[in-house]
Amino acid sequence: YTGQTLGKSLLTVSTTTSLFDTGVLDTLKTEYEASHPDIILAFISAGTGIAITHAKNGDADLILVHSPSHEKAFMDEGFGVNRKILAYNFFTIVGPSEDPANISGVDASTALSRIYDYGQSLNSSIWVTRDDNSGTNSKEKQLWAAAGFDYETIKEADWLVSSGTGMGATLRMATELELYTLSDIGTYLKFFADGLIDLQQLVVPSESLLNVYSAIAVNASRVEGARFNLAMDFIAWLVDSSAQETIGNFGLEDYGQALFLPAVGVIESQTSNEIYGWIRSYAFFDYDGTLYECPPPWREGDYGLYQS
Amino acid sequence: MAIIELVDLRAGYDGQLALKGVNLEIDQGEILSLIGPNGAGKTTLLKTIGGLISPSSGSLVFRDTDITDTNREILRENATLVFQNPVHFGTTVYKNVAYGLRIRGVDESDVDKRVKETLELLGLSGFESRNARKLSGGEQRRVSLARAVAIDSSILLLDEPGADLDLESKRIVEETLRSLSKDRGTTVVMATHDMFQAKTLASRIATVQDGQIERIGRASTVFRLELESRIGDHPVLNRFRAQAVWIESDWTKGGHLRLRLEGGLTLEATGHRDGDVTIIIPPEDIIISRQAVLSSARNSLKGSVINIEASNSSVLLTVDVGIELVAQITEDSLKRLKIEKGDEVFVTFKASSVTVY
Amino acid sequence: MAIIELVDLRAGYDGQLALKGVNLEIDQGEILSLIGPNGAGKTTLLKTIGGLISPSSGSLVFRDTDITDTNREILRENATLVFQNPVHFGTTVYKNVAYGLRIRGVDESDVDKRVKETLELLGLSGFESRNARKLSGGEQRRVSLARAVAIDSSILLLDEPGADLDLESKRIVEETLRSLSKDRGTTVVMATHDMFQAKTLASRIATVQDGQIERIGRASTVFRLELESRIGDHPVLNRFRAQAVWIESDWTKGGHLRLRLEGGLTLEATGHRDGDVTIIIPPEDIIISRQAVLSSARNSLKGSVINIEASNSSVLLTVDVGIELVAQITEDSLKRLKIEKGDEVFVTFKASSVTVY
Amino acid sequence: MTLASEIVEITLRSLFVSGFAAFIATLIGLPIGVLVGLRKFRGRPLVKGVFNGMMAMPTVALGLILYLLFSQTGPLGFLQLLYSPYAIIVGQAILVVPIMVSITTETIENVDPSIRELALTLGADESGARAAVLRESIGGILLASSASFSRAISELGVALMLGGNIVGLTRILTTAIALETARGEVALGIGLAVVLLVVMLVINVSLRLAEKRVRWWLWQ
Amino acid sequence: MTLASEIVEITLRSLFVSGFAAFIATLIGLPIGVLVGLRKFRGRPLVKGVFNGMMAMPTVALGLILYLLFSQTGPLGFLQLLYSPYAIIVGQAILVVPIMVSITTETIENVDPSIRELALTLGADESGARAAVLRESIGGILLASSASFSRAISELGVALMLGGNIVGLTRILTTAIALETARGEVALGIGLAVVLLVVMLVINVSLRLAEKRVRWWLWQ
Ligand SMILES: Nc1ncnc2c1ncn2[C@@H]1O[C@H](COP(=O)(O)OP(=O)(O)OP(=O)(O)O)[C@@H](O)[C@H]1O
Ligand SMILES: Nc1ncnc2c1ncn2[C@@H]1O[C@H](COP(=O)(O)OP(=O)(O)OP(=O)(O)O)[C@@H](O)[C@H]1O
Ligand SMILES: [Mg+2]
Ligand SMILES: [Mg+2]
Repeated sequence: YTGQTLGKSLLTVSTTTSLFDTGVLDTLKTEYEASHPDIILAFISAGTGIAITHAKNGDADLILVHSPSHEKAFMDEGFGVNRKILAYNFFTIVGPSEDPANISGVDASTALSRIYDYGQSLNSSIWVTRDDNSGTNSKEKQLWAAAGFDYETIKEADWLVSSGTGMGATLRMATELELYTLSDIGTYLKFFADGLIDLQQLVVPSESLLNVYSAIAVNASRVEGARFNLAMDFIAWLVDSSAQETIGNFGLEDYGQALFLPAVGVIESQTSNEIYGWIRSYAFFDYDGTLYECPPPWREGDYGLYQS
Repeated sequence: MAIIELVDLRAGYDGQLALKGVNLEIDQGEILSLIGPNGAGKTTLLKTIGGLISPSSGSLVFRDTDITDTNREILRENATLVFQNPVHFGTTVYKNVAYGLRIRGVDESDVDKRVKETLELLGLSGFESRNARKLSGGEQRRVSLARAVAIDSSILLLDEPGADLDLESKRIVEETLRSLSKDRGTTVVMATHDMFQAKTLASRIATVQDGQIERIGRASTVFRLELESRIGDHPVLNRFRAQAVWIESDWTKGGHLRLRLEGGLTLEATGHRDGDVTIIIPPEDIIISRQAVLSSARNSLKGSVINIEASNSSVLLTVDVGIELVAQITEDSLKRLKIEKGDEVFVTFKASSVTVY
Repeated sequence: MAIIELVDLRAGYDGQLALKGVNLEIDQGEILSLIGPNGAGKTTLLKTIGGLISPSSGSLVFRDTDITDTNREILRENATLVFQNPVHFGTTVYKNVAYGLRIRGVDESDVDKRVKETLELLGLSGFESRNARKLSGGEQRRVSLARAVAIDSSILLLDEPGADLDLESKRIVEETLRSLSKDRGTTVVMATHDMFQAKTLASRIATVQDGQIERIGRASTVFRLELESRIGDHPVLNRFRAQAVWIESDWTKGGHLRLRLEGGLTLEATGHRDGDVTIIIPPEDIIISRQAVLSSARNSLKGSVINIEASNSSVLLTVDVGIELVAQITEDSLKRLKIEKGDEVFVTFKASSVTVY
Repeated sequence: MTLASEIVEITLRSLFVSGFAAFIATLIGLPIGVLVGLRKFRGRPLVKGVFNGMMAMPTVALGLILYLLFSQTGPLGFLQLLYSPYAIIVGQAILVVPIMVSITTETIENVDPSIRELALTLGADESGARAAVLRESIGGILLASSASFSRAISELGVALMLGGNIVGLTRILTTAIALETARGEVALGIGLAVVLLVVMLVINVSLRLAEKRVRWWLWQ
Repeated sequence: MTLASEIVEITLRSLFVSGFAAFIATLIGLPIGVLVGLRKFRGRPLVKGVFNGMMAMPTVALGLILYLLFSQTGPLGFLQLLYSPYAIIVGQAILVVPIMVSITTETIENVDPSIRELALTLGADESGARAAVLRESIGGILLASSASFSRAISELGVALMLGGNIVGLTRILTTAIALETARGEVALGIGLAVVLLVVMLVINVSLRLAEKRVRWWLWQ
């Protein structure tokens, strides 16, 4: 129990708390270690900011995150290569079942507008924001912007509570104080299924609520000591259909709903499926006017990951 | 009137009895000395009287109220103990001495007066703002005494009040105790190993032995009994039983006794006694002469030498004068007087040489 | 040979000097008593000699090595101090006494032997496994003494070794100290308020006063000087200067002196003195008679009564016998002898009544 | 609101909340510590061991348990304490009571038992005697309070779970540090920690420098 | 691996890591505490105040600072300690040294100064005298160690940041509790906390029950 690695290689994966806390990574770890007995997968979970710092500092070989803007910056600075989108799901706006702002069944932008209006007419709180620069928080900012509000301005409003804490705690707070909030689907379903929260999913999934998870290998030529080969091996394994299936099945049994939807197939097929389009416009990066899952300059070695 | 009464009192530490059935009545206003060997139980007894140790059986009565089990705080309020080892609050001498007064809600100005007075009395003026724990041994003892005396409680319990004190301080303490007892009716109980102090200060003495009171009574009586029990079968020279008659006469305030010994012999001594007594005449105080002397010495007897025994540096002469008296003289004197066994001689000694107890 | 030498030594607490220039030589194997009032500096002096307080100036020499500033551990190894207030390690009596031996690396079997021996000596057999802090005051004092004595260090420093002890224990301690000094050459320095102990035990006495050694010397000398300085201008009765000649004679081991007083008068006394001395003859030891007496009393002088003064319970008679002697007799005796001013009388007192110092 | 004024606000709230918690813990823990320290009863080692062991309470779990109690649906929901500074105060107080009790007990035990007897024989009643013993152990009591205060102000789990790190209401130094760290604002996080430490150092050094005066004052 | 055997493993790791940390803290803190407690020097209140204040170190920030030191690119990166139990040990040891020093100092200060003099006059050298003083204060030293151990085993920030909560390698009780709590596994989280508390209670109660024997043994 003193944690000897016993000659095995340690592959360190830096990830965000909300992803790690769903437990999907533990399932993947078990499978991967079973087929790679000489590897120990170590997931280090932290807020998105720190998770990326870990990678920059050479303390991780790979990052698993869900914040395209952060990812782009990370790769822009040369720290990451070979980005691969692995899965997606939808954020959801949840709130009290009485639904005082009457947002049930509308899309995200409308919902936020109604919440804004309702909030302005009220002296008490109605919305809780995590305000921690996490992937979820980044998404929330986009949503407010899309609905026509400046996040930094409404943050000062009386009807908005800033929780500054993790998703689970924020959901709890929303339950206790009867607030609306934006949640990733994984945490919400878990807490809801366990009866820890009493909030309803109120809006319909839509493009604006899309949440995309990707893996990025740490650039060994920029960050000394990064185990690039091991990282690429793991990414290749994640892309593989069996791992994708595992991701797709995770949570089905417990929550009657998948927490993650496999993305690799969607991107490969490049169908005119509207999901592909949503992913493309939300999580692809622009390079020379073209959108790439991973723009060519940020690719390292040939692992057959990309079609274009 | 007994202010404290102990009946078959037992007390101890962790189930180990240190007092094994003490019976004791302490009178209001008396000074009682407790003497006895180390570990006899003196301190334990004082602490029990002071309400700091609870008796395990027996009864403890304070002013007609039985407080064996309950209300021990009555004892703590009325009796103040000065510990065998000085202990102080970690503050100044002044505040240590003021503590008991302040707790009793005495007016601050009266506190100040009383504290200053008491410190003055015990030679501690100028020590007011010193840290009570950073003093010499004797100074600390005096602070302990001052702290207790300042309170003016009705019972003062003292454990070795003379230890560590210089002679002057000891005298002051003894005088203070005497005047407290006489003028204010304070009851004083003290444990001491200083026999002289025990004798001169106390109205009564109790000997404590193995957790019990062995003897109690007036100093002279107790010391006599003690002496007798100690001496056991060792012979003490010139010890006799006698009938004392106290001769009242104007001229003597020191007291003048006539002693009638067995066989009708009469001797004179100083003191205030009546009845059965024991006397001792120190051999070295006896003068031997060939002729009768009319002298200031009140006792002059004729007898015959029945034994001459030379010890290292002197000679012991046994003279039968009705009783067998032993006199100690130098060998030189023996030669000069040419005394031999069977000779008639006179023995002379002063009334003040006779110890009566 | 001086084992310890202090030259103009100063030491104190928090910058406040308690020793203000002490000069003292302590000889190997002697017993030196420190006497003096509370707060004089006795404890401070003992602690300084024991290496527990560092001198602020002056010098401190141990066996010809100056260790004022350095190597104070030499003192701690060679000198053992018994504190004025008993302190113990929170463990058994046995382990307390064994501590010093174990620290010195003594064999465990020897430790056992020595500890048992010492406990036996001090009447503590059976106390081995008792908690040293849960003992009576005197028992604790004895543990302190045992702990020091067990070590057999070359200097023993004792602060009030007699306090709290019963008479028997006190006697044992004194005998132990005497034999350590005599048989093992242990140097003993002790502070005491017990003048009797100081006098009978010590080869020399030093009086400490206000942080300095005031007087040092043989017991009798120091006590005489003390007495004189105390008495100041109060008259002491029958005090005279004399020339003492020690008369060597086989028969006396106690010592026999011839004293020549001013005016050619000769008296006899006991003791071992030569040269200039002061003598005191207690008035109550003098017998007055009308006729000369040939008696065992070695001093018999003729003179004339030059004054008669009645005090409360007795009469003081001044007789000119060459010197003016005052005798104390009862008024009754005065009447019986019919003595009046101008009468011729004989004064008689034993050699042992003359105090020579 | 400027960053500086926000930091001041958060710092003051931290001091208030944890100071209050330490104060409550002192009110509760001191008497318990004095009793356990002074009374000789069977099972005392057990009681001491229990309080010692309780010092290991993990704050996350304590926060969770109290959350379940204070939640709307919980047995104490009616108190409406959740997400208020008072919830944090209650939680932190509970967290540090064992520290307060443990250090107080040890300190009181080390006071010469004669001090109690001295006070009693000079006429103090039981509570007066206890006060006398307490006065002697002021250094240890200061330490107990300081350790409790420190533990409270440096804990995160309870504050996060019961307070919720709500800006302007329950955000205190540690929750702010955690948030900035999560945000990747490393410098700000460390800066806040420095603020916390500096404030605590100033308070503790002042306390120790004032100790003598406190002692003196206690004897007024 | 079953849940039970996993809990056992995590618990043992917690005990090992925090026990080791407390041990190191004792090695470092005890001598400092003894020195500060015994020596009378100018500025002692300052030193005491500083150690008292350092007890308020927030673990998140300490974890962050140490992370920056131990990170590959940090000045101590070459030690390769990050994400190993040893990193947690170092971090926790640093965290609890001030507690160890503070309690030890206070305890040593309360020992009758005559004890030191007694040891010296009986022939002990300086270190022997210090040992004698230490022996007298065994209760306080036990408390200092126990409080340090408790603080270490109940902290989260350092373990999370330096250990990374890696299953089978650095997951300890508090990181597991935090994870389960975040995952909404309330029962499991509380269950783990109960395990932690029960283990610590058992250890501390045994320690207190053994105190007398320890005292006795120290005097062998
Ligand atoms: N704190 C204690 N715990 C256990 N036993 C004790 C304690 N104090 C004293 N004793 C024991 O109780 C008995 C009586 O002790 P006490 O102190 O009353 O004696 P003392 O007559 O005062 O003796 P001393 O003349 O030595 O002061 C002794 O056998 C002693 O060993
Ligand atoms: N710890 C201390 N701190 C400060 N001053 C002290 C301390 N101990 C003693 N003193 C002072 O130093 C002086 C000498 O004290 P010391 O203890 O040497 O006297 P002593 O001759 O042993 O007296 P005693 O006969 O009362 O034991 C006194 O004025 C005393 O008040
Ligand atoms: Mg006693
Ligand atoms: Mg002294």
